[in-house]
Amino acid sequence: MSAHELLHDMLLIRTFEQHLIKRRDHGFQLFSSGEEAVSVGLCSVLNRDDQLLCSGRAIGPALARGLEPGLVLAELLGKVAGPCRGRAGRGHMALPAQGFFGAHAVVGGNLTIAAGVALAMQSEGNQNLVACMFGDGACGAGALHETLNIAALWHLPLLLVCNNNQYSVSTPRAAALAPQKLSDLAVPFGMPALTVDGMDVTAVRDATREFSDHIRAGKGPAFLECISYRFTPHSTSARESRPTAEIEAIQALCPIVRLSSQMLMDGEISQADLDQMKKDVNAAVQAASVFAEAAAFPDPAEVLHDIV
Amino acid sequence: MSAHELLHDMLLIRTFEQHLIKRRDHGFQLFSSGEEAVSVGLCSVLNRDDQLLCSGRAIGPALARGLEPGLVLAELLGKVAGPCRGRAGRGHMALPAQGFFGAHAVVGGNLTIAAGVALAMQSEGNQNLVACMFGDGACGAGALHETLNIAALWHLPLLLVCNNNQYSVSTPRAAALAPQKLSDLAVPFGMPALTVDGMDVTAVRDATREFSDHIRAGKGPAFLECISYRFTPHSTSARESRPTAEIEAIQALCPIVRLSSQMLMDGEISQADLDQMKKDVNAAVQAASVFAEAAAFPDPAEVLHDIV
Amino acid sequence: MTLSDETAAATKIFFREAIIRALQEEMQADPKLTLLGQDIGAFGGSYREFDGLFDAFGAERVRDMPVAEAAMVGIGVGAAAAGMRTLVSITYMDFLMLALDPLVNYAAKLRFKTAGQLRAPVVVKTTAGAKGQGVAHSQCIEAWLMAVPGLKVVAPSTPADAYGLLKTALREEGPVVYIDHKRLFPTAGHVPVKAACIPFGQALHVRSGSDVTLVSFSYMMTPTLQAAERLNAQGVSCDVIDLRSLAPLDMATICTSVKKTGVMVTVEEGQLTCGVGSEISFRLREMLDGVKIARIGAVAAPVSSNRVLEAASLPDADKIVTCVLTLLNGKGG
Amino acid sequence: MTLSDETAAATKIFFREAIIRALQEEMQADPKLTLLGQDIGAFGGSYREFDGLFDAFGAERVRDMPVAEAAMVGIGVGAAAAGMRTLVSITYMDFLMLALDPLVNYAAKLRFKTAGQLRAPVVVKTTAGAKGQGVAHSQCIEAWLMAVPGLKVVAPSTPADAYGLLKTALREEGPVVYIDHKRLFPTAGHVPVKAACIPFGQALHVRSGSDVTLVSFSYMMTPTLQAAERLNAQGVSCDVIDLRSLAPLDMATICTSVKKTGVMVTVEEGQLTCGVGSEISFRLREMLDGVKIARIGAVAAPVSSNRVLEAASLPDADKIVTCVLTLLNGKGG
Ligand SMILES: Cc1ncc(C[n+]2csc(CCOP(=O)(O)OP(=O)(O)O)c2C)c(N)n1
Ligand SMILES: Cc1ncc(C[n+]2csc(CCOP(=O)(O)OP(=O)(O)O)c2C)c(N)n1
Ligand SMILES: [Mg+2]
Ligand SMILES: [Mg+2]
Repeated sequence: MSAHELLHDMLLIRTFEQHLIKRRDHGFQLFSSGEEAVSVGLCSVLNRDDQLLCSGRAIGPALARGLEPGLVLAELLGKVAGPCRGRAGRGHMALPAQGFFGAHAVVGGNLTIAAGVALAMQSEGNQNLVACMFGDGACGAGALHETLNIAALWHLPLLLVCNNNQYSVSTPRAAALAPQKLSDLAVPFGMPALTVDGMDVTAVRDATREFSDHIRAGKGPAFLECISYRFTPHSTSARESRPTAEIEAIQALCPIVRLSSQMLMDGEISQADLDQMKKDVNAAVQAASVFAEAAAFPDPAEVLHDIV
Repeated sequence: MSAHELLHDMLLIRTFEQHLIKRRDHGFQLFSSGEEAVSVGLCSVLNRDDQLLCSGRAIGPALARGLEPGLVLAELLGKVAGPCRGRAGRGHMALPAQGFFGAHAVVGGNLTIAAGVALAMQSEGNQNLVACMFGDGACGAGALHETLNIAALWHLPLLLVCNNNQYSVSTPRAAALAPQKLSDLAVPFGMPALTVDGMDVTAVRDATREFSDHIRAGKGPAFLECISYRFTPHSTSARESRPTAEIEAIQALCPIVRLSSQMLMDGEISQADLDQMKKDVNAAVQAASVFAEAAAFPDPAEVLHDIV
Repeated sequence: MTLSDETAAATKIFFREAIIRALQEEMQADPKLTLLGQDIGAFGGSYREFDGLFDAFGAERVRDMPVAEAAMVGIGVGAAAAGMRTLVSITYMDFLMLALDPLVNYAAKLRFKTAGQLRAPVVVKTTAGAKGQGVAHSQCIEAWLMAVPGLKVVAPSTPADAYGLLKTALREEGPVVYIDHKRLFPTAGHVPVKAACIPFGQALHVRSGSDVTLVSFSYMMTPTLQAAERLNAQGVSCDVIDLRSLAPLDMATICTSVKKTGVMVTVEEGQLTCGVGSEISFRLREMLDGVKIARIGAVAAPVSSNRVLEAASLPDADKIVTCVLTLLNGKGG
Repeated sequence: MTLSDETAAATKIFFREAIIRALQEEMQADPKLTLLGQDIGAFGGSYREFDGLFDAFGAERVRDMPVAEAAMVGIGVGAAAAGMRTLVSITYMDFLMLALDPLVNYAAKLRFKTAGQLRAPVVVKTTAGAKGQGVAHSQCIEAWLMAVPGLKVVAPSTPADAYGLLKTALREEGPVVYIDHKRLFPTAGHVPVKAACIPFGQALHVRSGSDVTLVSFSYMMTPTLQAAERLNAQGVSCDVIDLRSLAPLDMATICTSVKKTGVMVTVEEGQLTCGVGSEISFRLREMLDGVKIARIGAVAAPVSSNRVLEAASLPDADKIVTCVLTLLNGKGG
């Protein structure tokens, strides 16, 4: 994926969320703003037949995976035009036919599921892989340990991507997790593990590529920790608990500004092209909004569909 | 604890189990024969006010902790003279007043409980510690990860002792656990971790002492892996699944023979004293048997006692 | 809000404040009481129901924990068994599923299996019910817990009961599951100024009527009372009982009421199958003959975050009214 | 035992052999079916109910797993959702508590939450009940599972039903919990020689009588049938129903029987509170008036490994006989 595409995808996530936060009808949301480089860097390396699973912080991952913004928005607003007919919403969105096996709002809950999906892929004997994104918070959960162990034992084609945004709700990572680096957690299991700058989309992409080569070669799982920063509170309804100084400081790390300035400096993009990209992205989000708004809410009778 | 005492305690466990296996009235049991050095080495360093927790393989730990053989036998036979009035049996025996907080037959289930006991000790501000024995099998469980992390974060006075007897029922440790050494599992959490020869009681004792000094100094938890071998099948009712050659080979590693030959060689004990020790231990087990047999089964009405 | 004003009989406070007050008083009274939970420290809890406690009692007694529900409960139980007293906050009841091993396989059986040598005075405080958070953040599994020998289970519907039941829970000798409901935190109500516990196992008779007995608990008391009001306007007089305590269950109060009305409708937010309503119905039929009975609960579906589907899946005043009228008019239960 | 002998109508085999046969046939028919469990490989399972499968299908399809129940179920569910078909063996139902998060919070809701895009054709096979193994190896929590929308739950009492229900479970499109009982493995019974599935939701009418309907399932069928025999000798004629399937529940068969007898006693090994018996009773009262009902189950205590206490806590033929006679003689239910 080119730098242009990386930039575009990050911009799309940011713009989408900036649109969403202005609406009144979304209930509440968990945003990926600030953390775009992690999803986008990761997804830039995924193939069509790979699968991505993620936590309840799913907007970035879903859009990075290439889901239509209109579909995503419809799902978040609870409309039947969403891939899950609006019943999954923020925490459980999925479109497996397009490689997005789905979000799961139980912290750490998607880890063992992802290992299972990886087992299914392995048994098919192709070179696809499963990527599972989870937060630093999920690293306190026993499910990570069980997954690391079995994935390593069975050489599962599983890429574990810890999006370490420094907090679990209000709890700083250091107050919740003893290891110095979270990637250290994978070391005893003998799998490759790396910590990279999650605000640098090319660093995430390059590390993902290295690990995806390893995994596709049948050498088993790998663990990638991406150090990132969320720009907004835990959710749109949660109180901000971080010191103002800290929030101000992290704005300077914006992965979009970082990539675009670099590209401008390197002459990889002109200011005019950048402005045009922003306009295009805005238009795409506008179109998504029109699409989602036109879609219907489910009929109450649907509550009994698709249960057993 | 002197070498004599170590030898005596290991002999007691072996003799006790040899007595028990001949009985018909014990239901079934999980034996510690072959693994005596782990419990005895560990308990030789524990103080009166420390607490020990263990898995369902509890006979070795209970006797090593100094529980009266008669009480232990009564409990295993389901008699009211047992410390739990015969209702805990093999898997759940406890005598907390004597530092044996208890067995728990859920594999890995006592790990988080032990951390809680350690928290209580820490809050009392004394220098006591909690030791928790568990098997290699328990190392696959997420509870270990959660416990390691929180114990490390909070500097809990917790000694985690993995009695790695190479098998979880029929499953060889290497088929169940990816790490090269199980003590590696503790390394990411920044706590001291060591793997020792669990058939060498003095090695276990010395490592325990080192870690107990560390813990009592308020420096937080430690992890000790003891490589051991069980001499009998998983339980008295389980099929033996190990190759005969393997079973024969491990008999040569007997921790009791090892210590006693060393002591004989070093002149630390005479053959006559050794024979006398064996007689004494036999007599103790005999007395335990008489005591336990004389004791009564509970009244059926007791089923409703001590519930809420 | 002047909690210290001893002259007034009651003060009006929010549900979440009632929780804070109970915790504050009990923590003051018992220096061994320690709180464990996610984001309950400086942050004050997801629903601010721990606000101020961290400042008052410090990081040792109000402990933030990692996302590790099994260890949270296991540690809370172990510490309690070893002489402390703990409250473990599990933000959503759905995640209690991650911690049922230490709670059910260990804590609930500890007193029994050690023949009374050990007990675990731990309170697991959690929240049940739907509020737009979807399939894994909305469940009500109190019926599972009621069935576990060794556990006590309470679920208040008002600030006064939250306060009084939580205080009692914190003085119990064994494990208690104390259940809040997400929609209750912002509600307000009068709480006695004088400190007082509310004993477990005593349902509250909250409205008098003669035609039908409505039995409910927790947030479902809201639609139940709304339904009673509407039914009253239609000439149906409702006796309304708030269970408050699910284990032990106060069948005597229910029985007294149904003796009078001859008709009972139970209302719960959880699943009907093997639920609270079926249990109460069975026990009642062992006490009284010829009672008309119906039960109301969630439809047999996951609870979506989708507001249309969420509403469709849960009991509300309309459904209660319809059910009562059908029962009274039909030959019924 | 000649499983291949197609001429005989039925062969007598052990319960554990019936399981093996079902697995063998389904694994042959569906190359995607994979078994996951502890010690199910070369060892053949704790009760030898997997004997021979490892040799027949190899380590890839009969996978030994570490002691990690949450991951066992999570991986089984994920693999099933991604196109495999899996059976996960959880040796004791008590340890299913460690795996309720992937089972209940994920698998049971997967079809619903993805609007049918994903389903998890996974069978969680486990064993319930007491056999001298104590407080954490004896529990029956099937009532919890029955209450979960999206789960199916079956519990056979004979080799034939084990065989037929397990085969059906392995063809279902969503998660199924299949429950054995430890005391059933060594029992023997006739199993049809011809391969055949048994549909879920169909109870079996196993004994005809006119005075009382006994409803039970799993191992409790043994004391129930003993009681029926003894009651018969005392002039009380019992209609006996084996539920086999708990979700869905076959109320029609129960109702037909109770229409005839007017009296129902349910027998389960688990806790009575919010149990199978109370659920059946409630549904029955919605269908029939004036039925006398009693329920039998464990006393409200943990199940000790102590044989005196274990026996004291569980239902047996004596208790069933007494309960039936009391119900018939008293004004009852
Ligand atoms: C098992 C579980 N426990 C608690 C929660 C409540 N919760 C929702 S998001 C969250 C924070 C998780 O932090 P992290 O994994 O770092 O992800 P982030 O929100 O930072 O992306 C918590 C605790 C949950 N959803 N699941
Ligand atoms: C959570 C759980 N899963 C499965 C079991 C069944 N089980 C009993 S003992 C045992 C083996 C455990 O192996 P290990 O921890 O190495 O201890 P060892 O028996 O070797 O002493 C197993 C799997 C259990 N008791 N608990
Ligand atoms: Mg985070
Ligand atoms: Mg072992």
